Amino acid sequence: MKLVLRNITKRFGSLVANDRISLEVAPGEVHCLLGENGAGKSTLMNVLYGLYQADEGEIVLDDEVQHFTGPGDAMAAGIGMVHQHFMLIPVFTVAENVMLGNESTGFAGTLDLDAARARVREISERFGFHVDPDALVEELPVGVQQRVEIIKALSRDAEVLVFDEPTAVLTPQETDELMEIMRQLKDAGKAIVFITHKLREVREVADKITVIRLGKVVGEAEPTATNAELASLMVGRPVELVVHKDEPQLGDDALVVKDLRVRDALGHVHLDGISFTIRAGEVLCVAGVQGNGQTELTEALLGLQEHVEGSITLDGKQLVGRSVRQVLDAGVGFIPEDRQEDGLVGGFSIAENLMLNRSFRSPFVRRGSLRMDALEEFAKTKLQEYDVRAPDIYTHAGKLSGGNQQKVVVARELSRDLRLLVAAQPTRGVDVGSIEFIHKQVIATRDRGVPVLVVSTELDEVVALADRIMVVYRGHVVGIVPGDTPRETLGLMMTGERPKDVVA
Amino acid sequence: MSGTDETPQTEAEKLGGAGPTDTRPTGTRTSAPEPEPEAPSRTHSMLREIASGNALAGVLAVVLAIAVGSLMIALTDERVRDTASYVFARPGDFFTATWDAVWGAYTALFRGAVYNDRVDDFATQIRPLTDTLKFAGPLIAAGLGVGLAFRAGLFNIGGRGQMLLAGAAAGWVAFAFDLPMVIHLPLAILAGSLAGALWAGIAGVLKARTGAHEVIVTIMLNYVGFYLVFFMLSRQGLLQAPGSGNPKSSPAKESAILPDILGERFNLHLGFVLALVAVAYVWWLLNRATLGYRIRAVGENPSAARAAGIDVGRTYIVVMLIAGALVGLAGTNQVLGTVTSGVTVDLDAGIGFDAITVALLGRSRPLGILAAGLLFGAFKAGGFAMQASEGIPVDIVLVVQSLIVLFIAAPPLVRAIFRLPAKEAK
Amino acid sequence: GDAPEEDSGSDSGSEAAASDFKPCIVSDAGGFDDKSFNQLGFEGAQQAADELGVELTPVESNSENDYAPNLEALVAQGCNAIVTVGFALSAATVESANANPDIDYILIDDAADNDFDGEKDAENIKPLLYNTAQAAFLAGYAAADYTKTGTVGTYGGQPYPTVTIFMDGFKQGAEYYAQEKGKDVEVIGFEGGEKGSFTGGFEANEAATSTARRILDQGADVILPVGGPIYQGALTAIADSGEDVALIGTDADVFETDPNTQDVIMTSILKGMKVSTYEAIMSAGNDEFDSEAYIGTLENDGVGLAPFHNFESKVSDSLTGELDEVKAGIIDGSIEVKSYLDQ
Amino acid sequence: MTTPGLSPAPAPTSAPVVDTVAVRSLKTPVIFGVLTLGLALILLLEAPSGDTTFRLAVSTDFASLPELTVPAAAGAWTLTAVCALLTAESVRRYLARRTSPIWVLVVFAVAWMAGFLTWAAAGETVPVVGLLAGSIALSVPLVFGALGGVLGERAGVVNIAIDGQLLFGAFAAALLGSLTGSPWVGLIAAMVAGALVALVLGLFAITYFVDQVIVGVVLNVLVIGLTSFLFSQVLAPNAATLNTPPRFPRIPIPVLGDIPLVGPVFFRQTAVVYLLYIAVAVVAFALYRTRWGLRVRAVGEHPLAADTVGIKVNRTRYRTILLAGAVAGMGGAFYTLVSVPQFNREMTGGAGYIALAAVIFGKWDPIRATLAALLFGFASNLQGVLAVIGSPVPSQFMLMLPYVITIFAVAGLVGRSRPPAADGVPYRKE
Ligand SMILES: Nc1ncnc2c1ncn2[C@@H]1O[C@H](COP(=O)(O)OP(=O)(O)OP(=O)(O)O)[C@@H](O)[C@H]1O
Ligand SMILES: Nc1ncnc2c1ncn2[C@@H]1O[C@H](COP(=O)(O)OP(=O)(O)OP(=O)(O)O)[C@@H](O)[C@H]1O
Ligand SMILES: [Mg+2]
Ligand SMILES: [Mg+2]
Repeated sequence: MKLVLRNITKRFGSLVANDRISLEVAPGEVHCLLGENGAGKSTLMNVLYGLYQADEGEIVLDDEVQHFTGPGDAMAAGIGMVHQHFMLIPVFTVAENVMLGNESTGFAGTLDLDAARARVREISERFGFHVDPDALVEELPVGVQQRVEIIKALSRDAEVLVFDEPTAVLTPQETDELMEIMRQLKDAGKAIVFITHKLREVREVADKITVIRLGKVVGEAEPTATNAELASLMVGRPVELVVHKDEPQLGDDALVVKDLRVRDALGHVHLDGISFTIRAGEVLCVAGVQGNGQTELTEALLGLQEHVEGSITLDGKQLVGRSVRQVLDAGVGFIPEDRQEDGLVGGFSIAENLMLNRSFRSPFVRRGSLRMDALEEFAKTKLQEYDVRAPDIYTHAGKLSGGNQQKVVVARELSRDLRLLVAAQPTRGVDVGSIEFIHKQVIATRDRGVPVLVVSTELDEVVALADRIMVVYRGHVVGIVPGDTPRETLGLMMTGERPKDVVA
Repeated sequence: MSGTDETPQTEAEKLGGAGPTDTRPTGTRTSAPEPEPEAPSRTHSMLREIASGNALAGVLAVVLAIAVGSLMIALTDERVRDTASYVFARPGDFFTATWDAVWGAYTALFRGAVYNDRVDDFATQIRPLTDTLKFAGPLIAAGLGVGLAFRAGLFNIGGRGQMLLAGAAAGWVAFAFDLPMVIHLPLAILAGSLAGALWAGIAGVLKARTGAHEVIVTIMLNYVGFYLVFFMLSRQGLLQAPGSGNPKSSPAKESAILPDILGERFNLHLGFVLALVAVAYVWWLLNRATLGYRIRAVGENPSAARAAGIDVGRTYIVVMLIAGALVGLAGTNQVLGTVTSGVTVDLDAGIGFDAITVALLGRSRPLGILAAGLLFGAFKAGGFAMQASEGIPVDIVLVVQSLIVLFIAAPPLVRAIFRLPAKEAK
Repeated sequence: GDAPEEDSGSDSGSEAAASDFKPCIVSDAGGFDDKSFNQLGFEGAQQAADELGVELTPVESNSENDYAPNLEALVAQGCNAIVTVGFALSAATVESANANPDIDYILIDDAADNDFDGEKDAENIKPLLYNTAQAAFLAGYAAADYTKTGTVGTYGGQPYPTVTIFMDGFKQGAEYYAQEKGKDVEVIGFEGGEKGSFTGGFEANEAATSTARRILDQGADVILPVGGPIYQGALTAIADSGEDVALIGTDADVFETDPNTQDVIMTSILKGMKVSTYEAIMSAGNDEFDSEAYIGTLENDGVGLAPFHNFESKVSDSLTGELDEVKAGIIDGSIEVKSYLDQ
Repeated sequence: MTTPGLSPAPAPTSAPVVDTVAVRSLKTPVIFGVLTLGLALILLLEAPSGDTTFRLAVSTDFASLPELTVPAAAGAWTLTAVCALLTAESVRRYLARRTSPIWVLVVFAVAWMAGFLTWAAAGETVPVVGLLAGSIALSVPLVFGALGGVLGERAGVVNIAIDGQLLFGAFAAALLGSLTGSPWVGLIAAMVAGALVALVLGLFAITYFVDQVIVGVVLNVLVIGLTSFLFSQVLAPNAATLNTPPRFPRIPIPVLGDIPLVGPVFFRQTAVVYLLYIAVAVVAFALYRTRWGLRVRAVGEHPLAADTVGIKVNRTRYRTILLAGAVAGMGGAFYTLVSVPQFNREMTGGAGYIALAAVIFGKWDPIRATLAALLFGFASNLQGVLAVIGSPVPSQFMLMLPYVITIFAVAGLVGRSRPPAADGVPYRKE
């Protein structure tokens, strides 16, 4: 099925999210959409999918103009979408998710779950997925959830498939598998729209590339274009893609973790026997597929986990058994994995967010009351220093773009007197320009002699920042390797295997 | 109000307060960043509110609620119904009757709440206004208690129980001791607030320690508190007045009674001033104090608060203690100021529940609660006159009050009803 | 419809005709439709007002907070006689009475003695009190005579003295009978003091029904619900049980006031609130108000037992005669009936 | 609270489990211990004397079970000993890092209750049938209300307006029942009235995004004001024509109604109660087994995801809360068409809030919420039964009992519970 978007315009109030965008995707073709955060990619796809109604322009499928009033129409017309944020219901099983909205029913509307299971199995087999139709979605690793999304789209016989940033949460291996799946789908004659920030992936599968900036199409590119070309097209200026860093100036052992074991309230052990050391002025990157205990590790360091055994010492001080406040007071800075969940209070102003973990004593507190002047002063400085794009310091953090939200968190954490920085996925969902900035800040922190622990599922990031790399798999350390270890080796280690030739 | 209070929010967000079942972090609701083109400064945004028609919508909400109330008055008025039977024969009668019924009701309400033009001396003329303030006092104090809990994401439906316990404690101190006023009165107030705080604190502790939902616990504590106070009032040696068989305590001693602030001729007592002090305190707490900052952080996003070293459970307990003390102040106000003839199980007078509406209408902001409390106080004071002179049950006031809250919360609806243009998108 | 004659205006006419006497009444939190003292007081006052050709101004309270403001509103309306119903209004009445010595106050069910010195706290209040224990004693006696299962039961709304006084007298009467006649009679639902079965309120609701049902479950075949409309619960419980159970009404002759009860009502314990309120208002209207406390007893017919109506044939033939004897005994003091009013 | 635009899916938090160890929780042993000690204490303080009789049959049974008579002191102490043994068992399990299985809980609950009853009713007879049947009667509006609450919240609309729905239902049932003389018309009127309240809830909460808690609370007040106003202005003055609804008669079900113990408890009830059984079964089945239920739950968990598969979120929510309102309205009819044939102001006495508690207590599951409501009904009725047979406890404490039990249950047994993810969050597009 051939898809044509003609002059699509979509406004949110006075913001023009899509400005006369046109696009053509032929069957058997992968069309990449590139663009910074907030460029309007998802909006365009949501228009195509019937979630939004375009203010102007038309959608044409096989020469027929479509009028979608909702996703139901779009699906019926053969459009399937794998959403940037998965549209799965966590407490439903795979089969229930797949059948939702398209249910086969028996007597009096009773669900025919068997039919749904069969459908899941059938599609799984066709594309070599391994998905248990009866598994609860919330218990599945992200990669598998992604497949469920794909199954969902395919189970409705979609001919046009949209993948909106599907690789953001995948491991290299999973990404490779997804690329393979896309190729299969392409061979099966589907028209595919693929949205990503990752230039390597673009060049791997794209047949055509369209770059969007600020709601407009700013150019088309060939898959052969260089990273630098693509990046500057996206951002509108030249971008440095590598972080320049000097050799680390290593100090003493600062953070020493020994035999760490973490379990949750239900008794599930998520981390076992974790031991590592970070020296002052060193970046240790924790690499691994998402959900192999990284979250628990950072939370245990912060005192956010309740059931922790083993020992964590920072400059000789024991942190296990301390409250979060005591850990913070010991000089630990924390950039949480999910900034909206753990990092920011959306309804607070930027200024208030900048004092979030300093609500107990100076500089912003004096005898139980807030020192508003000091805070405002501080916030104004940081807004400039960290290039947070916001009207003023009173703007609610929730209203900022992801990248700017992240900069607020980074600004807050780095402006404290740190003895350890724990940064979990510091650049997740952040655009190229902001990534560059944040990476520089992390390295600068290291260079001030602070030990840094970075958790990342992006190998690019790991390689860019790490002095040493610790790979975790299923709650155990697979190995700790030098920062220049080849990607292939790391990818392999992330599957739990430890190549013989790696050095610890 | 502080800078953070003033940044523009969506209509629904303004009304503060998290759902009772809202135990999830609220962080996700901020996901789609919405660019904010203009720089909101403090006075600026207020001006814009008025200009953008929000204030107009507020006024229209009140008009609408009063219109519905009028309709009910007219529909159930006998003369209106009689004249309606021959409305085509002589429509004048019908309209006069309707007008009389509605006009009579609202003027009576006004006379009872603000200014009585039927008497001659000035003091008696403005007496209704002082009554309004008297009724507003406990509504404001209890509204603050509910509103503060809202700000921490807790729904305190336990106003009734907290008021009862507070009233019982304050009443006990007030009749059981003989002390000079400078000691006696503060002591009684303190005892009341403390009892309210402890009673609410139970819900806070259970929430923090076991995760028990505060909505359930506070509802249940209302009943438990009621029967507990009832029991104590029925026992000689506990609270029951010596020699009496009724569930009622001895009256408060003179030295523990909140003095009238405008002299004997008015009923307005110090309780209203205490409520104003409470408003100032809560304003300071929420906008200037670190504790209030933490409370708001916990209310807005508990998981971020936790990651920032704030002990969420402890904050819940502290909030419930303060909220209970504030609600307790309302109970104290009742037994030491409004009905000093002794503690009874009826002392909460529905204020515990009215406080929820007051807090909602006041958007959980101290000054908003003050305004809402005054409005509801006026309704209460006026309701008596309306019943006595027009025979209209005071229940109509409940209807009008709740409609005001509803309509104010939904300006688009009001605009649609009055066919105003939709608010221009920013 | 047709329009009535112009200017037939009855209200302006009556207003002109009437004196400037303005009787008013405040209910307690139960409201005037409580099928109990508020209602009876209201009816008595209404009747007096009608006879005097004046208009009665009634106001209802929803809580104790409303008493004082309601009284103030009535004073402001220019009332000259105000009936306040229930012990709960006692304090507010005293306060208002002391502030307005020219107004006559009639307080139902309370002695207006809030400092318990045995003296009324305001001169211009006329307390109306009823020693219903005496009448309830007769009812208890009758119930004990009537019961076939040997179990009679009672329950109340809330353990207030004005409620338990019925239960207390009823129990004493039944026990007196048992002792005199050597019949095994058990009274359930009341143990003295505040111990007993209470619905927790004065509303006809499921609590009233289920409380009655529990009493029937214990085998009672005579039941005395005390507290306004809660007898409705007993009615449904009796209907559901499918058994032969006799109901005893309170306050007014329920046989008359609620025809739905006629099949099951055995008798009612009369509390002469309507008459005494009526008389008090009449005397106030005729400038003969005296503020002497009134205590209704068997002797002055302020309390009493209603006729058996449909149960005439079901009760034993000798019962009426025996009741007369007991009544005489109570009046002359040879039979002692204890109640909170003795204290 | 609002979710502007496209919100991300709840982040997957699960990490693979390396190992699972048993979690020790002191809760059970502590609660058992406290309760056992409490029982022993009251036995010591007020030693029971005489026999306690448990009557298992009612006089209308055709085959009656014998009465069970136990010597009060011996019986109560034996049962206390059983409780102590079970406490010891739970301590042992705690030390062995194992959780106490459900049978321990059940046996403990029964033994404790029996022990308490034996003590409280010493020298008296406990009418077991009446105790249980009365519990059901007291639970009926609560169960209907809780079902309405579960339905609404499962669709993502917090239904605090249950109390208003009950009350308006009761009012409409009384009015229409009186006017037509038919309880069935009254019942339908109650359902319509409940749905009407739900419609207003929907209008504000779904269409105008007003905080659902606000709307719910305020609607309750509105309905109280409205019904009280109409009651004093219209119903009370014309009580004979407007406020004397007919009652539903009791209809014993043949055969089932004759089963000893079970029959009189469950199957000699009114049509409303039989409708309740059906409602619970249908809601439970429909919510988990039908297309309708799948969609309702989807809309309550993740409305955007539901939207992306073509489900009309707000339409589904409206439909569900209207249904929820109708169900709660049926519960309201119970007040005026079964309990007592007349309407009174504020006659629900806050039952809607108790139903709300049952919803949360029952973890948003229809069956569990029903059980929670039944527990509440049982506690209330136990209180009443003990008051009638004359318990040694002051009546105020007996009246307190159901509420205290609920607090204990919520704090001790339920703990943190997870509502539907989008509960209370209005869905707005763009
Ligand atoms: N529902 C909405 N209401 C108002 N503005 C919106 C809405 N959805 C998106 N926007 C705005 O439209 C612009 C385009 O957003 P969109 O989500 O399409 O960006 P994107 O290119 O997909 O970015 P990302 O890479 O972060 O996914 C952004 O400025 C965003 O804030
Ligand atoms: N981690 C926390 N989370 C929430 N509230 C807290 C926390 N720590 C302290 N508080 C509360 O904040 C209030 C004031 O705390 P503050 O930090 O000013 O006290 P402090 O004397 O500095 O404490 P510390 O002795 O621990 O440093 C108290 O009510 C206290 O209970
Ligand atoms: Mg996007
Ligand atoms: Mg005296």
